[in-house]
Amino acid sequence: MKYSIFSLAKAALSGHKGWTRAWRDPAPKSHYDVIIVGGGGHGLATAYFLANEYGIRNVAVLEKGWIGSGNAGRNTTIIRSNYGLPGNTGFYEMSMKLWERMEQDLNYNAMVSQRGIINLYHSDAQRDAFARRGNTMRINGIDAELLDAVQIRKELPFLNYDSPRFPIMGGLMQRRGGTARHDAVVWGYARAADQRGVDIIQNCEVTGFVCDHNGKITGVETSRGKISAGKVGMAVAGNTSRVAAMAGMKLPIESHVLQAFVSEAIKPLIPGVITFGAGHFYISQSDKGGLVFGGDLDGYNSYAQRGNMPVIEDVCEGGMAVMPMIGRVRMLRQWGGIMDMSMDGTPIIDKTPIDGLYLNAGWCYGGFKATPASGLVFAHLLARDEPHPEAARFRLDRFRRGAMIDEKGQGAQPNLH
Amino acid sequence: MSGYSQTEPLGRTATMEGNTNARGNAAAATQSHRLRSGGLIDRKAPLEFSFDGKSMTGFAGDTLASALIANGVKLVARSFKYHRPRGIITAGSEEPSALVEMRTGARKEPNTRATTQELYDGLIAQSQNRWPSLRRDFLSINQLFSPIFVAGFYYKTFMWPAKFWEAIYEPLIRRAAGLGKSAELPDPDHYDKAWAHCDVLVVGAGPAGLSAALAAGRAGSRVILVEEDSRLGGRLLSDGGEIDGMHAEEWVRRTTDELASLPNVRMMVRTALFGVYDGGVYAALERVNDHVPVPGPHQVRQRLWRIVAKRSVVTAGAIERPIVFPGNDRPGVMMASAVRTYVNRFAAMPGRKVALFTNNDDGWRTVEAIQQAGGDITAVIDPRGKVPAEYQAVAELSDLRVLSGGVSDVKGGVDGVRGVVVTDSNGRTQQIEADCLAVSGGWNPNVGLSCFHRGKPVWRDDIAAFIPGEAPNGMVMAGAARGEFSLGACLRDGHAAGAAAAAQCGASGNAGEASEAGDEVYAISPLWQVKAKGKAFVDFQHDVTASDVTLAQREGFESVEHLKRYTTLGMATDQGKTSNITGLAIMAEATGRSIPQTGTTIYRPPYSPVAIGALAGHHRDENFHAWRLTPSHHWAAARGAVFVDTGLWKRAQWYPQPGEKDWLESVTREVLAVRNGVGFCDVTTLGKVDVRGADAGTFLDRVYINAFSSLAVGKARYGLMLREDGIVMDDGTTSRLAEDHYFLTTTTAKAGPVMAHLEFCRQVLWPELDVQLSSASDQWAQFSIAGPNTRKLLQALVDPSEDMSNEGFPFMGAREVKLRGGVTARLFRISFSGEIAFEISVPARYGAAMAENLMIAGKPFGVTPYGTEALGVMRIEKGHVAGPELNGTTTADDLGLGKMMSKKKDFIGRVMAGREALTAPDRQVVVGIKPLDAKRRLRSGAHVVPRGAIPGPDTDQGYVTSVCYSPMLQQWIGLGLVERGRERSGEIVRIHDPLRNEDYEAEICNPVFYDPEGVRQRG
Amino acid sequence: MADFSWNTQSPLQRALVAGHHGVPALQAGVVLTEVRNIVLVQVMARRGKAADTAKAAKKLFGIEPPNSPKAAFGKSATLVWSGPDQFTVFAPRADEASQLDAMSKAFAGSASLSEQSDGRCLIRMTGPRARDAIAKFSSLDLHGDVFPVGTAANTSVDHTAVNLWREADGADGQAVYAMLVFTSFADSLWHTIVDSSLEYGVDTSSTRAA
Amino acid sequence: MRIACPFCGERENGEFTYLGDASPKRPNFAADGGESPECVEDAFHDYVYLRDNVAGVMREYWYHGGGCRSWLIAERNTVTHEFKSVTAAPGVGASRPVQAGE
Repeated sequence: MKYSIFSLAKAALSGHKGWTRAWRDPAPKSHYDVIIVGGGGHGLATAYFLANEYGIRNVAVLEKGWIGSGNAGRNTTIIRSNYGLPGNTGFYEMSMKLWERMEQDLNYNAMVSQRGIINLYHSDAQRDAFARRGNTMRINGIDAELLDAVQIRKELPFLNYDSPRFPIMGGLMQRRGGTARHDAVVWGYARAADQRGVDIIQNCEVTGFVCDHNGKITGVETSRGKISAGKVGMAVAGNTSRVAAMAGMKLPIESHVLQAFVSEAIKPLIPGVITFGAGHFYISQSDKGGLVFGGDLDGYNSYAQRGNMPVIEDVCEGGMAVMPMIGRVRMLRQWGGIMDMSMDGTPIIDKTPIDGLYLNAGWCYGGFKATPASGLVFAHLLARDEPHPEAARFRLDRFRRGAMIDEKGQGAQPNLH
Repeated sequence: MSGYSQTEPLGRTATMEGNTNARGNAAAATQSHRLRSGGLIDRKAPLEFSFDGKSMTGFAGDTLASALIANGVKLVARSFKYHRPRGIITAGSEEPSALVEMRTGARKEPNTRATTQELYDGLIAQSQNRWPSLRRDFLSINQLFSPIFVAGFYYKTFMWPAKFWEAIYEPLIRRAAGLGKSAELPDPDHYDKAWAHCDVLVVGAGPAGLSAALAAGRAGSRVILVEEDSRLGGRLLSDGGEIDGMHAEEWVRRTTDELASLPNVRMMVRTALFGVYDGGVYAALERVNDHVPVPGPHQVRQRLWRIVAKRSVVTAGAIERPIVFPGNDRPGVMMASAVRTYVNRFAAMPGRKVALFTNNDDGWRTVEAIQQAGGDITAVIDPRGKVPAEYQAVAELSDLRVLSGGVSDVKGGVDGVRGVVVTDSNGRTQQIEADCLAVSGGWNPNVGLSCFHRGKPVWRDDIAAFIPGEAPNGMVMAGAARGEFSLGACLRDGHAAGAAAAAQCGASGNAGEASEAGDEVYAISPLWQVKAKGKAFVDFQHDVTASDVTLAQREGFESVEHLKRYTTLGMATDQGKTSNITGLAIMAEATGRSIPQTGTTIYRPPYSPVAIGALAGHHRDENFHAWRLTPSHHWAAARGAVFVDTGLWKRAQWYPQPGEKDWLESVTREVLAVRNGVGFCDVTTLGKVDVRGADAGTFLDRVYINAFSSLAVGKARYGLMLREDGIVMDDGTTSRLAEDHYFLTTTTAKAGPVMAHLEFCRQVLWPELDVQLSSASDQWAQFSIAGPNTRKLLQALVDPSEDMSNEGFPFMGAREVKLRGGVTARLFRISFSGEIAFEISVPARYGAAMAENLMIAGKPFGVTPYGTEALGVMRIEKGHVAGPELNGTTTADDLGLGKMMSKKKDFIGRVMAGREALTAPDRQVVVGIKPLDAKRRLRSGAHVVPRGAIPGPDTDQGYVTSVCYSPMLQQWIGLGLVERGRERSGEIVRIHDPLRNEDYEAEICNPVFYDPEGVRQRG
Repeated sequence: MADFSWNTQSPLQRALVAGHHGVPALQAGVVLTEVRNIVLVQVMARRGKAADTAKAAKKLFGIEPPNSPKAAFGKSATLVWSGPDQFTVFAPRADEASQLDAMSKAFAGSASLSEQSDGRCLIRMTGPRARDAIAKFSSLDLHGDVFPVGTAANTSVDHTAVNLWREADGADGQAVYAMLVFTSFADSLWHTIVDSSLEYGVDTSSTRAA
Repeated sequence: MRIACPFCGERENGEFTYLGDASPKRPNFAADGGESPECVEDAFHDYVYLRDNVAGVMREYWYHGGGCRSWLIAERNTVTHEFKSVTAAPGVGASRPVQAGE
């Protein structure tokens, strides 16, 4: 059923009894042309693009729990394309363009809201680094503005401009940046993929890979039986190493915990996304009214999906430093996600050395904003067996070649990215 | 909660009027629903407060909620989505509905639960989420659209036209959403954080918690007892009872007294435990001064506690759950236990005619409570159809009207409940007159804290509730929190858990015996929902109805997590304390699964919301991070230096002189003073490491790309360190002061990481080497002295016996010298500025004196103190790389330092530096950049594209990393990283800076702009 | 040319304002003292020379250096554990050069020395509420049973390293804590300590080590 | 999180910094240098970049930089955050290890 105000009004007349499942609940078939392991945003988007752009519809998405139960459902919902290095710049801008038409593509309101994102700077050195990045964006056709403190004060008068520590000197603004409703992205892709014939199979955990005598992967073992496949794509960021280990692969990835926080709902206070780099703090306000905020990784390998007090305090200290009016607003919930931290802070989308197995991984804490583009380029790779031009630098062998894409310049130290 | 029988009434006959003293009489005038006697309130201490501008009075001991009830106020809030009128539902921190804006101005605080806010004199509260007033709320119009505003409706609409979302739909939604308004001014209050340590942490001071604390305390372990309420006692304060043959109140007093007498027990009230972290770290919030208008001098508003406990006993009680039926959100529909709390603890009667709707025996206690307080209980609706044996006598004696069936509607509006419609099993309905409906759907043990480490609660059929599953390490649950509901069981369970925890911590004292009380029966027949026409609420705050839950199920959102996310059930400020279990029970019924099969959503901290200010504590404004000062800081400040934060350091950036119109003029003056005379700059912030031991030289050979074992004693050398991935990590000058002693310096920014790296090399990679490392960063005040007159200045400063000639102290020399006046310094002849220069170190205590003495010694030569800006200008003029070039992606060769890499030895990063992409000929390397127009200001961050090319991803060849106005060249110059830059010296390129609307041409040149032969520094 | 005068300056030159601060009280809850004129030397045993180092220390100071987080109090010096096989010598400054010289000789061949007299600032904290104040900036458990006189700890305050040890109780029976903080952080940490103490009332002063 | 430093006792994790997996061993350049440069690069590539990243007990480096400045090797469960053991790195203090490079 097409979603619109009219269908909604019509359904209201019958007490909304007429709505059907947003996506089917099929039993797994014995064979698919492509199996995507992982029913998060990336896996579902990949399936959608396979069906919609590349005409491959005999596709299954296998999810061990409920779709969106990983990082798709526990991120801070920021979308942006303010990257500075070749490889990232074009890719994230392609993603941004896909965000901008997502509702119409999917017939689902994912509440893509381009209220702007600003990265504050507090020193000449930070300003220069942002200027370099902003110019890269502009050269690549991406919107960016370098604002000084006077200009920012007009838009965000509530910030702590006169702080004796790290006073705000300006910021790099991307007005097309913003937020989207994370769960709705998952559901929207699921529904659209399902409508195009994709089987979304929940509560189906992959427990192993099936190989032929040449070592080519020909299917997967799951908690709901063996399923054969022409190709298998992994989109299980957070758990990439665990799944890859079933295929005997060791990857340049560590799993780390990143915590996030939401406050009680309050009336509109903050217009867009604000990032306080000197203080490990970023914040936005959801449509429901909660302040959504976060900061740095806890810093240790973890699959626990929860973190500890030092980072919670560090984040709130950053918040109070830059925005002391939130002192009496209460933190309502905190949670943790498992970040697939790659060794250079940049994703990996590539064929693996194992025939038939494809990898979409290493999203660090930036996977949400990449969801549409990740789906598109991974679908391209699976369909064509060659990288999409916008993902050509996200190769697995870049570490061997020395062609890292290291935006933060921290080297092979994932907890510093 | 503890479901024991109330054998002793609190002993009051009640009329809702009357009071004694003078102010009290005036006070009582507003308190139409205050009982004449009883309650734990101080009638001698009347308090004035206002709600929505209306003045009222209450008493010390009241909460805002109890005071509002005493004043007959029913309508206190509007709901989130439909703006339905709402009242007070509970008497605790689980309150979903009665949220208010507290205080005013910068202290305005949204979403405060009236049920936990203690009353104080002068309290000001406002209702929220309504306009223009609580009674006449414009957005209650939303109720008309409620057929459309079902769960998830917004995902299905607001899509056309695309541009309308940000422009129209979203702003409307955002304005309508949210609850209270937060202050838009900095929070004027202070917060701090503290640590506490104990063996046994007891959470919750009801009968089980008090028993646990007493047992553990008597046994001799270190105990901390935290209680979120302002008083100890838990449900005993509301339901009384008899323990060890005495009134509950008396038992609480005696127990509290004994606990207070034990030096190993610490009791903390107004302290809510909200989080459980790894290794036995618990987080709690103490509301130190929320019960007064403004914190006193030097007092904090709230304090965050990190409690480290070997064991914890969680006796957090249980939460009574509502029943879902049409109209169950009308102001005046209240949890039965809350009714008893208001009547017994606060002497406030929630209604003149109270009806009771219960599916369990415990709810029946409300009958006695109301009757003993002199109230009117109009009917009891119990779907089980008969009076529990225990209450038979009460029912008969008072000729109680008992109805089977369920409540199918509640009549009323903004003024609250007017009547209750009951439908029996045959579908017959009747209406009962009532202005308050007490509801009990049974009790949910408060399992939250036990689930914070992903432990899954376990279903218990006999009590129709979840009890804790696997709790975090070191934690046990006891009493009602684990489904032991009778008073006797709570006392025994708490005692046993406290004694066991103490024993596990090694306490050997006698824990004593558990107190005794009766074990009354708790019989329940689960009833989640009365199906009838009308809006029946599951989540009161978020307006999630029973039909929203079934709609979610129809659309495939069957997982409880999908249910939660799709309907927002349980995501309100109460985190679903009163709604989650009910919601999933309705989902279970809709899907035909059992409740345990359906499962619960993940429980997430904090247990109750925590002010962000408290989590930040002391760390805001100037205390955001610690600061570091150099020894000459105050000296520089006295001379008017402008400081800049560099990491944690405060560094003098420049020293403005009278008449200088901007920083550039000051900096230019400082540079010229150095280049033409002499100047000095405090460089204490550089990291300094003493490297000692027989193998110190070998060690440095392995961490630097160049050799140090071959360095002669008395000499300094510039060194470059790589990370293991072949990228430059840091640089600095290292001197050999003795055979087995090197003095290593790092950049200011990398001092900490380099020290950790060196220790890693020493302790992990090469444990066989005899090397000792110690940070000497703070021991030495270090100054750079530069300029052609440096030697003259030094000759005035050092002891005449020191040979300061070019031969006696050659370039890159390093040794101790005696200064006039007896102080010994370390002197290093190294130059960042390109002039004759020395760095001089003295013990930090002499740092300020050194600055002053440099002024004196240099006075004849026009000595000038300079700051980090002038330092930066001179290093750019000399093409020295610094932070902007050492950006974590550049190789030694990129920086023009590739030749330093030794081929004779292994060193950190050597192998990985040889990878193809890191040695590719088209890498961006450091060059000099000079605008063709000498007046043109060059800016860092501008990009470099070939002359005549259209800027784009394929023509973007690099960028400007560092710039300055060069007083020597009298134009702006810069360093940049440019593709194949070294081959392109002399090429004209386009400098493209769209961010700043600038586009101009510049020449690529040798990065050493000034004195490229290096004559001056060696002179 | 005349000699220069080399006045010394404490890192608390500005921060320390002697007197009573915070809540007025007859008896201050916290008493804070900067201890000036100290000699501090970090002694780090050479590879395989831990035993020799201990022997040399015993010979020079008459006491065994601690090999666990403890402070050993000798006649001429206090030896505070500061890491595995290393300790810090703390002594009142008398004839600094000869004090250092004696140590250099005593530990020649067995340990590396790093002079830190100017690298750290020594702050002494006592008073009936001292532990409550310390609990606001330190995560250590200072309960008397687990942190008796002579216990030492290397720990962090405001994300910076601090050596803390418990000296002999004061004449009033109150516990006395000594804290060595990095010189450059001293101004900042002093503010933190004072802020933590204001609600109890705090007396501040400086004294010469004795 | 609390980490039991073998020297200082149990401390808050804010005093420590984390490096990562302690299993990969730095290739010995001199020994491996006899082989082709590609082999040496491969060995270093694996050492610098590849990780088992186990969900379970892992050996890892922690630095007690906010305490005694010892590098420690912990066995910790990455799923539960429980520590099984914490021991000193071989070169901590002045002890002489049996063998270089262990």
